[in-house]
Amino acid sequence: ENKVYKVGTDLTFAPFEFQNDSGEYIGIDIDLLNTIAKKQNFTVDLKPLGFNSSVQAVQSGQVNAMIAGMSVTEERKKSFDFSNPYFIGGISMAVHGDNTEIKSYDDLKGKVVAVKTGTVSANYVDKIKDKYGFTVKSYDSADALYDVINVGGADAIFDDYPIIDYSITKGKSLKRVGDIQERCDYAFAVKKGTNQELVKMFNEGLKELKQTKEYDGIIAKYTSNSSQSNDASSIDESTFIGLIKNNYKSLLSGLEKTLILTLVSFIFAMVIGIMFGLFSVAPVKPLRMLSAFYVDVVRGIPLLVLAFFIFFGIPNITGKPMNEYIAGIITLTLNASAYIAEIVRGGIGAVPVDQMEAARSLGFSYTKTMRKIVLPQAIKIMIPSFVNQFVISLKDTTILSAIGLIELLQVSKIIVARTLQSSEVYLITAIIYLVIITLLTRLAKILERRFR
Amino acid sequence: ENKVYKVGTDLTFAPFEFQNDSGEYIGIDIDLLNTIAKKQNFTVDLKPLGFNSSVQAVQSGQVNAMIAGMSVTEERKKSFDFSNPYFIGGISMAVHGDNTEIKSYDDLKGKVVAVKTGTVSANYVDKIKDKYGFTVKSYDSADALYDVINVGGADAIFDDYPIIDYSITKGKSLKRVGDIQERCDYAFAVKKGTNQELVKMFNEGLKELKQTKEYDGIIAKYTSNSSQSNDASSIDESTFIGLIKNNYKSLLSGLEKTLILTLVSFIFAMVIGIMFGLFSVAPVKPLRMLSAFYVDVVRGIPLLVLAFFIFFGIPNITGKPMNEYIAGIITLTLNASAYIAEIVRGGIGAVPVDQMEAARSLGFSYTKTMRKIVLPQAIKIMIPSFVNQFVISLKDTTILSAIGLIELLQVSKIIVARTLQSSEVYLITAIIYLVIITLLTRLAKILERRFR
Amino acid sequence: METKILVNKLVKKYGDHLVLDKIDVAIKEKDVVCVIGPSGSGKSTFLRCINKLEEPTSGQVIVDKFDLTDKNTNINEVRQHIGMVFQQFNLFPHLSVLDNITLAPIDIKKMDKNEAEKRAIELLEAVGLANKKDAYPDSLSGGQKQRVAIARALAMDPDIMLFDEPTSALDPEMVGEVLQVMKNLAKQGMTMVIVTHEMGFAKEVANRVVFMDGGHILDDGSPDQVFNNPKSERTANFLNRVLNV
Amino acid sequence: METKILVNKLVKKYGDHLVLDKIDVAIKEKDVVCVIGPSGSGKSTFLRCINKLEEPTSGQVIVDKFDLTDKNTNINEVRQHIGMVFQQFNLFPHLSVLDNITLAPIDIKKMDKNEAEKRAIELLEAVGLANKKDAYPDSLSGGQKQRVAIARALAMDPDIMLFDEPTSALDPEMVGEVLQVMKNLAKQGMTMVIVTHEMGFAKEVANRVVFMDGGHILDDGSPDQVFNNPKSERTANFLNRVLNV
Ligand SMILES: Nc1ncnc2c1ncn2[C@@H]1O[C@H](COP(=O)(O)OP(=O)(O)OP(=O)(O)O)[C@@H](O)[C@H]1O
Ligand SMILES: Nc1ncnc2c1ncn2[C@@H]1O[C@H](COP(=O)(O)OP(=O)(O)OP(=O)(O)O)[C@@H](O)[C@H]1O
Ligand SMILES: [Mg+2]
Ligand SMILES: [Mg+2]
Repeated sequence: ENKVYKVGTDLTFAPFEFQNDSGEYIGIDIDLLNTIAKKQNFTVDLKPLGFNSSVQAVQSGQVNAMIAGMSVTEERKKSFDFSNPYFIGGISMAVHGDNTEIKSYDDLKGKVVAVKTGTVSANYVDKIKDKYGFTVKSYDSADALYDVINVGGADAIFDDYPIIDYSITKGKSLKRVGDIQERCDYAFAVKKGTNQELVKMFNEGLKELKQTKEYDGIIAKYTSNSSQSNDASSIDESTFIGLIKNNYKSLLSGLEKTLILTLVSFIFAMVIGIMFGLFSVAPVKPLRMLSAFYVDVVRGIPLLVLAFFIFFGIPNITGKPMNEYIAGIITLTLNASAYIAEIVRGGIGAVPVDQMEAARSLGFSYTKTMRKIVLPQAIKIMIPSFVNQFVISLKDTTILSAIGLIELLQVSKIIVARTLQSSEVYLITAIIYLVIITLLTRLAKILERRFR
Repeated sequence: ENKVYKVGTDLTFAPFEFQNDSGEYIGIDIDLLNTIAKKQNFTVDLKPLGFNSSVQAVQSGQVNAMIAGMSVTEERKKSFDFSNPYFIGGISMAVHGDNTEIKSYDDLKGKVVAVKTGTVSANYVDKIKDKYGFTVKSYDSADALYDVINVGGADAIFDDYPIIDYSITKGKSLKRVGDIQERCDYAFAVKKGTNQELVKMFNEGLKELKQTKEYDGIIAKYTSNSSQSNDASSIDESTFIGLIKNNYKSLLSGLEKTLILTLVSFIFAMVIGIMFGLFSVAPVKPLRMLSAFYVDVVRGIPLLVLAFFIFFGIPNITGKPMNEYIAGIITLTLNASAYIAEIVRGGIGAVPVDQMEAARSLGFSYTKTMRKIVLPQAIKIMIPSFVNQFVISLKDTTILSAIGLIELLQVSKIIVARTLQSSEVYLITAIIYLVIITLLTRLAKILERRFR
Repeated sequence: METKILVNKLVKKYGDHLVLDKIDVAIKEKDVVCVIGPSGSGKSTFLRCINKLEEPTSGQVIVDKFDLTDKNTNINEVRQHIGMVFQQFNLFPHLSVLDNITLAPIDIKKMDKNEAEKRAIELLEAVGLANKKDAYPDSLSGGQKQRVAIARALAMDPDIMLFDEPTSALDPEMVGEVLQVMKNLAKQGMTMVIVTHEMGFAKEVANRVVFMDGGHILDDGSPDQVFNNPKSERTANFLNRVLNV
Repeated sequence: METKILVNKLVKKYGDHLVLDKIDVAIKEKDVVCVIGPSGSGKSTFLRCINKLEEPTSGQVIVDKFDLTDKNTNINEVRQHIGMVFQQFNLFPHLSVLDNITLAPIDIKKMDKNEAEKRAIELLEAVGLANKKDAYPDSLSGGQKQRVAIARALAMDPDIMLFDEPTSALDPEMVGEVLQVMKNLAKQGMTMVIVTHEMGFAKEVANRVVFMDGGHILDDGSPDQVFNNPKSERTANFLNRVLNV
């Protein structure tokens, strides 16, 4: 029976390790490790702990090894034993695929070069920028970095070359220019003095893979722009249809969350809103004032401010931590309930006073008149407005992505982070919302026509 | 005349260096350096480049030195010459101020300990967690870390002790427990072999400050909870009034930005909205259809999705980078214009057809009737709705903080990041919005009463 | 005969606007009183004070020994004895004709459903609309609506019927049908107070005509006396204008 | 006398609903035609086709030699010769009485402002409202509003005046004032088409009465003939109901 080794890895470092759309970890490191394990008859129990935690986990013996795009340094050699390098990392310059002007670093004079803040590339361009006479722009996110070249905000970027290659496989119009700089070896690592047999198996497996060219296949899968499959799911995400095919499941699940969030908060909001709406037409003045106060306050605070206050502020008052879903539902509920209260008030107000008078003159009490005469008519008037309020709540769920709720828009953000196709993904998202909202709005209009 | 030295520092690393509410850099590093410079007669040209860039800038000779809460390591000694340490860093455990149960690490059994992901503290608790039998929760932001202890989501936290102390000065109910661990020296650094006179001056100045106790004053200012001033502006930000006193200027400037954003986008939206509104009642069917299509599409897409699409997607199409303010204004303009078109349509629809017929029967043409008879009456009906739409746009500006626009809510976020007083700051923000929105809503109601 | 409605120094103000200025009237059983007068003279307000749809500012309204201005009077009970028919019919649009009529008897009087329906159909026959019992108000003409409204009020077996311009929202052709129903009611001895502009009807059916202007009663007497020999010049003036179209 | 309005096989449908069914009428200069008939018979539609507020489905309407059904006719110009007065007055609430009257002459006829105002005041005097020239419509009574509406229509010096139930939204007391103004107009020889339910007025002022029902003209003749000797039984029936209230 195979021996099981726990191996730590990073959470997300494409193309070495990252989640595909089914949530499985794939990438160069993972594929290499799994193939080697098969050849060498051991079993891998993968632990995606993140880079730092993996280092700690190896050192404390919680995992046997780690593979995480880790470069071999003198300092690390003091506490790790490394395998033979399985990949030579480094940084490279890249320009837009259509750029024919920049053929070498010498052509950078007067140009703008973009890098990600705090990376080896950032340090490197800082060193050479005076020599080549270009200016540097720093970006905080990889997404922004790869967008900026696309939209002409920079002439060239510097980044780890495998990441550049991976972006190219994802359909970014880029090409690498110049040599790879600041080369370094990536290797598999175990705690110094332990698990030597594992290192040996890794080395032997790696050698075999290189001989059988399986190694080249794995590298090419993630870094070349050849027509062969570049993803576990073998769908090209650089096209609109590919994107949809590959992500419709996660988008649908995001939509489901959006709908559930909307529905749950809407149900609560109906209860509270109808209550305050009835208060607002009650013959008792304090109730009317209470209702007006509630509605004015809730409608006087922007939804996102309300969300922040609830998510960050309420815990301070109650002393209990707050889950972001609960905070989101409370926010949406409060907000929608104020508008529902107004709908109820408006609906009741739209029933002619005549109706109240006719019923009262027959001897019905106020409450009975409300129940038997006014409300049955008011509800017909309100239903289309309720549907419209549902649409507004649905739209408002997107705002809650700011406090970390995972709904359709957040799912889209996550897909953008992986595919780097921001415009397409957001367009798809916009269309999904548009279709659903249009359908609901049509429904409201039909109901309105029916009930008038 | 004094010699001028360029000194790199970090962007934000309270209490060592951070911006106060006037945007000046203050903190232990900055105060020490400035005081030493005065004593030793040199002039500091401070460059807040961020930690990594400062390291590069020192190495490439662009700055003469750096001071950035930098700890002395063997590796760094290869490329830097360090001054005498001016501070001994390290990590510490802290518990809630009212917690009397946890008096040492031994009391952590079965408890929950929180740390910030990827820090020395995170590595440290990972090492000791089995020994003391606690579980670890990791947070991505300092803000969350300090909130979690407050709301009871964790029993203890581990963090750099100066940061803990700084939080205490900011009014967090915390106390440190146990010794300082993983001590390390913070020092002023120059590139190896250069600027030796600067290091000498720093060392001498530091010695003098320690003798005169000025050193203790500076440290205490940022890390003790004594009644003495703990901030350059000497106002206690842990109280509601202190917070307001200290931040009203930035809040007002945020409010100003919010109002300008709202106003500018509203003016554009009026132009576009009135145009589409007139289209929607035009006797020409294609115009009516165009208007209906525009309104349906814009209202069918949540504002934030629209903002993302414009901010990330439009650049992809036009090939030009997009400024976030322009993206924000476009988003708000599009969104508001659709609602304004509906207001215009509704306003015109609310003028009885009779009026149109009476004017036409006198011989007025369609256009003249619109201009002389229908619009003057419709505008009176629309004005309150315009004010209400202005209120909605004002609320919607908050959503644009998600694409990085600096408006009132974003300003509040920045204040929270500095003061760690989330509930108070968001409450203040909510009240500001509430007051302004209530005033505007009242105005709308008065106008409505006036015009009916 | 017995006094059914006693109005005593009735004053009604809206804010500073004095609408009824110390009205004194006593209406006896089986009286058919037509109230006439120019627009805004307070006719509707007077009528609505009789079943307390308007709260009097001061004075007394006593109906059948119940003092409506007394806080302890159960107004819902008193109203069961006072039917009211409005200018705009005010049928309940979400209920069928039959349900419009039976709702109050079943719900308030706890009448048996079958019995209530039987009575409703009798009433509908009396107003000539038995075939419309399952129709909804929206499908009826104005005259039909008003006749259903009368049947609805009668279903509670009131002692008194109040009418506020029952025919003024009707097409001329339909006015006759409704007035006919009212004539029949009068013949059966119902106590009625009718605000109307139909002078011909007033002459023929009323046993008493009241002319109001500016919140005062300026004339009060038999039709013959008021129409042919009015006490006040204002009355003469008004009648002159209205009759000589 | 000359034919002012010639209506030729006029058909008007709303969807499948036939409202006017091949109407033929010729109205001569100085004719005062009263159109009577039950509700929904198409009277308003007929009137509104004469100045093309409704688009005829087929047939011809020729006013003063202008064929309204011809696409090339400038309808705005023709309408200047046809004044129209509506049931609901339709004054412009944002303009003073004077501006209501002078707007069209100044704006369309390019009349001098002073001249237009002089003429407006003359017209207001004719309808007895010279003192109201600076008032706004909301402050006027129904009868006053309707008289201003007539003055407004007259300010364009029309050859023809159309009235659609001009008194049916008025309080009975105010009906007389408006009818008086119309009588004076008739005396001055204005060509008028009046939809009305005021049979007394029709008898007295019209030289011709038209009875419509179901989109057809069933009777058309002198008042004496139509009222006392109607050709169609439906007319007799209708008159019987309306007159014998
Ligand atoms: N709810 C109210 N608030 C303020 N004023 C009112 C109210 N109801 C009636 N009025 C005023 O009271 C006066 C009398 O009104 P009321 O309706 O009783 O007159 P009316 O004789 O019935 O007139 P009409 O023949 O037009 O129905 C009028 O001046 C009217 O404006
Ligand atoms: N815009 C419209 N759309 C559809 N049907 C209409 C429209 N206007 C009028 N009708 C129908 O045309 C018919 C004739 O209407 P019209 O208004 O001409 O009648 P009328 O004789 O003026 O009645 P009234 O005395 O009630 O004013 C009615 O059945 C009416 O429902
Ligand atoms: Mg009345
Ligand atoms: Mg009509």
